[in-house]
Amino acid sequence: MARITMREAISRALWEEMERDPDVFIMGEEVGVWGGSYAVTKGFYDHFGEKRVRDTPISESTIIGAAIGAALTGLRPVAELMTINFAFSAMDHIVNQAAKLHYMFGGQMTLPLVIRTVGGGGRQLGATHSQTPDAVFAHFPGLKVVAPGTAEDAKGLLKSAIRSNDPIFFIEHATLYQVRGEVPDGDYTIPIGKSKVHREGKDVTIVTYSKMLETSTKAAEQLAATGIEAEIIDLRTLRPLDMEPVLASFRKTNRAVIVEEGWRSFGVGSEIASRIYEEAFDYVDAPIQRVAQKEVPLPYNRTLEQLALPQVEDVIQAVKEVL
Amino acid sequence: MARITMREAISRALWEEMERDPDVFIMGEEVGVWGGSYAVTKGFYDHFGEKRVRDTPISESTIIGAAIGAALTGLRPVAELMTINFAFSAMDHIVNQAAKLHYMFGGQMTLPLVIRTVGGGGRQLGATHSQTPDAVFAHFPGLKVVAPGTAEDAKGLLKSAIRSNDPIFFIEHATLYQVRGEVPDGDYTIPIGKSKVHREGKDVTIVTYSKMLETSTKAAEQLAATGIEAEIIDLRTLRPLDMEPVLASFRKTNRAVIVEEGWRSFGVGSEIASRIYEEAFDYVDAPIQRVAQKEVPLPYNRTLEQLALPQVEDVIQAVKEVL
Amino acid sequence: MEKEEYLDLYHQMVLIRRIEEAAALLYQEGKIGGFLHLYIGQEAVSTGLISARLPQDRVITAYRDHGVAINCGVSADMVMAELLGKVTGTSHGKGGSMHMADVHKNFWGGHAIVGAHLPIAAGLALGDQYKGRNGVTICMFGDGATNIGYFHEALNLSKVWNLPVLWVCENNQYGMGTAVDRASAVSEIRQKAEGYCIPNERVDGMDIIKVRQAAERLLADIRSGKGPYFLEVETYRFSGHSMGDPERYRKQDEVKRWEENDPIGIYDHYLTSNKIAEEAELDQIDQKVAAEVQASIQFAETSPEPEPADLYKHVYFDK
Amino acid sequence: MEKEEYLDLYHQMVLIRRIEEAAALLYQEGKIGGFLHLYIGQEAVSTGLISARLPQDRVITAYRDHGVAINCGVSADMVMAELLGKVTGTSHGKGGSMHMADVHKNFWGGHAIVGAHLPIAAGLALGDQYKGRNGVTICMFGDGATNIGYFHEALNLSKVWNLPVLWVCENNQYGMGTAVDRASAVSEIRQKAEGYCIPNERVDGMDIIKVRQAAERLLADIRSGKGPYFLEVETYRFSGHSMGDPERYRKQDEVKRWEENDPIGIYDHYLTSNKIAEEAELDQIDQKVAAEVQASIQFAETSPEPEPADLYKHVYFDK
Ligand SMILES: Cc1ncc(C[n+]2csc(CCOP(=O)(O)OP(=O)(O)O)c2C)c(N)n1
Ligand SMILES: Cc1ncc(C[n+]2csc(CCOP(=O)(O)OP(=O)(O)O)c2C)c(N)n1
Ligand SMILES: [Mg+2]
Ligand SMILES: [Mg+2]
Repeated sequence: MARITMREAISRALWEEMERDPDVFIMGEEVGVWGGSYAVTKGFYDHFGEKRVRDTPISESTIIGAAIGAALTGLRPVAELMTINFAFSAMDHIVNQAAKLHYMFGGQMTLPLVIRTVGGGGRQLGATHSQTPDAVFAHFPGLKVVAPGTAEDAKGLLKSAIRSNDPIFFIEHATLYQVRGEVPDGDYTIPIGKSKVHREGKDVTIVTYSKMLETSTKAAEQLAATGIEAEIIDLRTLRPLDMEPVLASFRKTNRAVIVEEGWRSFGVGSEIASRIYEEAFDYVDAPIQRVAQKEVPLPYNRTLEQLALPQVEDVIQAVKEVL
Repeated sequence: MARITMREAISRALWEEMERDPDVFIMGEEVGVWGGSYAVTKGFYDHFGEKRVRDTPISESTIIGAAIGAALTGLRPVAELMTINFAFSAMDHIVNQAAKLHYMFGGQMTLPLVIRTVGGGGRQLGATHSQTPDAVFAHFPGLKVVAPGTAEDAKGLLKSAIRSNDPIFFIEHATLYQVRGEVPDGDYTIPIGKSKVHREGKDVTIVTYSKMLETSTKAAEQLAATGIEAEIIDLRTLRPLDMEPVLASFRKTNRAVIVEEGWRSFGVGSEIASRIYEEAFDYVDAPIQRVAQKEVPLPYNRTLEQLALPQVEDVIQAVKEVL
Repeated sequence: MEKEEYLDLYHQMVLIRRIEEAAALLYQEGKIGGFLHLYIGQEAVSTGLISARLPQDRVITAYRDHGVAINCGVSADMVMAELLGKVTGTSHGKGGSMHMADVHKNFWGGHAIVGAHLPIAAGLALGDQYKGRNGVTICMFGDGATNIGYFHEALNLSKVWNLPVLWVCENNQYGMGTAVDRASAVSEIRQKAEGYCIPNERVDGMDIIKVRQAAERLLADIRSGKGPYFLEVETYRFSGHSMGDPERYRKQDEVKRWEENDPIGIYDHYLTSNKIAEEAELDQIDQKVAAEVQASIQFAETSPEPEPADLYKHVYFDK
Repeated sequence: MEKEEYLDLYHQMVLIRRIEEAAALLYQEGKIGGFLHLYIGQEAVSTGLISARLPQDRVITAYRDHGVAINCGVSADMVMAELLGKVTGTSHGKGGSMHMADVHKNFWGGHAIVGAHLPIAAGLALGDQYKGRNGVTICMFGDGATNIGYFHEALNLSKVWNLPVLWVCENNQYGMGTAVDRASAVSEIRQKAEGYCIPNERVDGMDIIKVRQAAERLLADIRSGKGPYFLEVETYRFSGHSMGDPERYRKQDEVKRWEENDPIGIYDHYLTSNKIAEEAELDQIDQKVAAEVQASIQFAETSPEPEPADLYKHVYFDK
C-alpha cells in the first residue's frame, strides 16, 4: 500500500500494462513529448519510445477510428481524448463504430480498446470545456463506461479495461488527479461492472461515482457529526450498471439520494432512481432525491460556476429532505 | 382540415415558412435536386431555386457549423441531417456550438436555427442506421428538442421552430412519414415545450412521444376493448420538458407507463419516471413501468429487430403490470 | 496472369453482376429489407484491385459491399444469406446488405457511415506496421466520401505515420444525387491527395486490366515501405444509388453512354480479341454463374433465421 | 497609410503585448482562472490583418483571442473584465479568456474547440453572400487546427459555394507541444489549400507591413467575388501554449532565435528607420499603453461580479 495521487495510480496502471504486454500502446494528443496534458504519461515517451507512445494530430475522429482499426488487428490501444468535451468530435467513432462493430458483424470483430478521457467542471474552463456528459456515453449498448472515484479503483479498473476485449470508455476527473488515496502495490485488477459500498451507514443511501464520491463523502462526514449515517455506493461503472449494492443498501435504508456532477435531465440520477423504484418499490419511504448540475452551460465566472455545480451542502440538504 | 401524411405536413410547413420569410432557407444532403431523401422537399428546388434549397457535400459538421454561422448573421437556416445517426458526425457543432454560443458569449449571439433530422428503427437498416438516441440530445441545456407524433403537431411545431430564435433539434420519425392525420389548413403554430393529452382515460397514464404515440394508441385501443381506459400524454418536446400534463394525468390515474423507442438505460423514460416520483410521490399506487428498446445495437434481421423494438403487446403488458 | 486467373476474374465479375440482379428482384419481393446498394457497373474496380492483393492484405469498404465480399472470397451463399438475414450469412444476419465482412478472408466490412471507415483503415494498417507484418490495407470509398472530415484526418495520419494503405476512391460521378462538382472543390478527386503529399493517380475503372495493373504496382510499392498511395478510379453505377432512387439527377443518355463501356463487355472483348479465351468458354462461365446464383438463393432461403436468443449475443465479447 | 494609422497599429500591438503580460501576472495571482493562451509574439498577425478590414468584415478566431479582440476594437477594459469574469466583460463573465466576442464590432469570438469555428466562419460568409452584402469573413486558426476534419469540410464548402472568406492559418510552428511536421503531412500549410483549388500564399507574420499588404490585397480580391483565399502566416508564440506549459518540446535557443524577430521590434525599427515616427513618439505610446492597461485592471477589479440569477440567463433567447 502506498498513498499516491490518482494521477500516479493511472500512470502506473498504464506503465505496468505496457511493460506486461507489448501490444498495449498509447495514442493521443500530447501523450508523448509533452508527457500528457495532465502529466499522466510523463516519462513514457522516453521509456517506451515513439512507437508505443504516439502523439497524434488534432483529429479526434481519427484517433478513435485508428485505434479501432488497430484493435481489430489484435493490438490493445489506449486512445486518449484530451478531454471528454472533445469526445463529441469523435462521437461517431465512439458510438457508431466502437460500440457496434462486434455486434453488427455477428461477433467476428473484437475490439480490445480503451478510450481514456478526462471530464468534469470546476476549473473555470467555460461551457465547451467543463462537461460531465457521462450519461450520454452510457446510453449506448456495446460500449462499457467506467468512471472511478478513488486512486485504488482507477488503477485496478484501468488494468481490467486494458485487458478487456470490449471497447471501454474510461472517464477520469480532472480535479481528482491530485487527490491521494491508498493504493495496493503492484499488480491487481478490479472488475468492470461492479458497484461498491464505499462507506457504510444505515440511515440513507447515497449513490454516486467519480468526483461526486468525494463531495458525497464530505457530506456524509458532516452528516455523521449530526448523527446521520449515510451509506455511500460508488457505481464505478455506468454501463453495465450494477444495481445490486445499490438495492441492497436501499432495502436497508429505504431512502436514497443520487449525486452526479452532470446535468440533471436525462442524466445518471434519473436512471438510478428509476431502477430503484422499479426494483425496490416496496422499500421506498420517501421520494428519492437527485443532486446534479444546474441546467445551464457552465459559465466561466467562478461564483456562477460553483453555483451550477453540486456542492457538499446540496447533498446534505437532499439527505435531510429524504429523511 | 385535410387528411394528409406527416410528410406532407412537414413539407407544407417548410414551404409556407419559406414563402413567408425570405431569410428561411434549407441546406443539407440531397435536399435539392433529389428532392429530399424522404421526399420532404420534393419540388422545392425548382420553386425556390438553389440559393434557398442548398445541396451540401457530405460533411455533417459543416452542414451544422455553416448553418450556425448563417443563423448568427440573422438568417433562419433549416439544416437537414439525413438521419439522426449522422448527427453524431456533427455532434460537436450541435452540443458544443449550437447549444452554447448564446449563453457563453453572454447573450450577444442568437441562433435562429432548426436542425431537422430523421430517427427511428424498424426498417432493417442495421445498427448504425436505426437509432433513436433522442435522450442524448435532450441532455444538453441550450438546445431544444422537439419530436412530433402527429401530422398536425409536426406542421405546427416546425413552424414554431422556424420562427424561434433558439437552436432546435427537430426529430422526425422515418416510419411516421406515411401516416395520415387531420391537419388544419393554412398557417398555425403549436408552441414548443408543451406536452399534451392525446387521448383521455382514467385508469393509467401512458407517457410517450413520436412513433411510440402510434404504438401506445393502438395499445390503448386494445385495452379499451377490455375496459381499461388509458390516458396518453404526448410529450412532443423533450427539452424543455413540460411535466404539467403528465403530472395532472398521473394525479388522476396514479399509475404510469412510459413508452419510448430508444434504449431504456439513461433514456427518456428514466427522466419522466424520476420526475413523476419527485413531483407526485404521494399519488403513486404502483411502480411506474418503462417500455423501451432492448439494449442491443439494432440487428438487420427483421424478426430480431422487431423483438428489440417496443411493440403494442409490450405496452399492454406494462399497463397490466401497473394496474 | 495464367489463363485460369483471367477466367477467374471474369467469373467474379459476372458473379457479382448476377448476384446484384438477383438481389434487386429479391428486394422487390420483400425478401431483402433495409437499403440495398448495387455494384453493377463497378465490378472491374474491386475485382481488379482485390485480385492483385496478397492474402495478408486487408480490404475495407463502404456499404456498396456485396461485390467486394465476393472478390475477397466470400461465397455467394454467405452473401445471399446475409441479404436475407439468415444465421448463415457473413454477419449472422445481423448486418445486412451494408454490413458484410469476413475477417478470415481479410475482409473488414462493409461500413455504412460515409467515410467513417477511413480512419479505421488507417488503424488496420497501423496494426500491420506495428507488428512488422508486410500487409497492405486496401481502403475503398466513394467520391462523396472525400468531402467528409474523416477522409482528411485519415489521409493526413496515413502520411504522417507512413502507413501501408492504398486509398482507393471509386469515383462513380455521384454521391447519391449529387454530381462530383456540386459537392467537391476539385473534380479530379486525386488532386485532394496533393494536400497530403500522397502520390496519386487516376485510372479507368471500366477496364479491369488497367485497374489490376495499377493495383499490382502500387501494392508492391506500398509493401516496400513507401507509405500511402492514392488511386482514383473512374467508374459509374448503372443502377440507382439504392433501390427506389428516383434518379432525377442524371439523364438517361448519360447512363447509356456509360453502359456502352460495360466493364464486363470490355473484359469479354479483351479476352476474346486477345485470344485468351473463346466466347464459348465465357458462355460456360455465364451458365455456371447462373447456377451458382440460383444455388445461393436456395441456400439462403432454406437457411435458418437467427434464434431469438441471438438478439443478446455479441453485444460484448467478455462475459 | 497616414502616420496616424501607423501609430495606431503600433499602439495596438503594444497594447496587446502589455495586456498579455498583465494577464499572466493576474493569472499567477489567481485572479484569472481557466486556461490562458497568450498572443505574445503573434501581434503582427491579427493587427496587420484586421487593420485592413472594412467595418462589414467579420472576424472569427480560436481561443488565443485577446489580441484579436483588441484589434477588432474591443476596449482593454472589456477584455480585462472578461478575464476577471466580471459582468462588464465582453461576454458578461461567462466566457472567459477563450470566449471573447463583440458582435457589434463584428468580432464573432473566441472559440475553444480546435477547428470548430471554421464551418461557422463559412456560415458567416454565407450569410453575407445570401444577403448580397459585400463583407468578407476573416477566419483565423492555428497550424494544429488544419489537421482536424472541420478544416477540410469548411474549406471545401467555401470553394464549392464560392464564399467570401479569408482563411488565415497562423502557423506558429506548434500545436501545443507538437511541431507542425509531427502532425501534418505537409509542412507548408498553404499546400493544403491546393486540395481545394483555393489560391494561397505564405507571408512573414513577424512583419506587420507584409501581413497588412497581403490582407489589403486579398480582402479586395475576395470582396470582388473571387471566392475564398488561403493565407498562411508564419509566426511564433514566445510564451508557452497556455499557462503552465512545461515546454519540453522546444529548445530555448529556438525561442531566442524567434524572439530576435520580435514583431514589435521589427515594426518599431520600420517606423523609425523609415522616418515615419520618432522613437520618442513611440515611447509616448508605450507610456500611454501602460496607463491604459493599469486602468483596465482597475476597471476589471472594481467591476461587479455577475448576479447569481445571471446563471440562468441566456440559456435560451425565447422566453
Ligand atoms: C456520415 C453520413 N452521411 C450521410 C450518409 C447517407 N449516404 C449514404 S450513401 C451516400 C452517398 C455516398 O456517395 P459516395 O461516397 O460517392 O459513394 P457511392 O454511393 O457513390 O458509392 C450518402 C449521402 C451516410 N451514410 N453517412
Ligand atoms: C477538438 C479539440 N481537440 C483538442 C483540443 C485541445 N487543444 C487546445 S489548443 C490545442 C493546440 C492547437 O494548436 P494550433 O491550432 O496550432 O493553435 P495554437 O495554440 O498554436 O495557436 C489543442 C490540442 C481542443 N481544444 N479541441
Ligand atoms: Mg459516388
Ligand atoms: Mg500552432
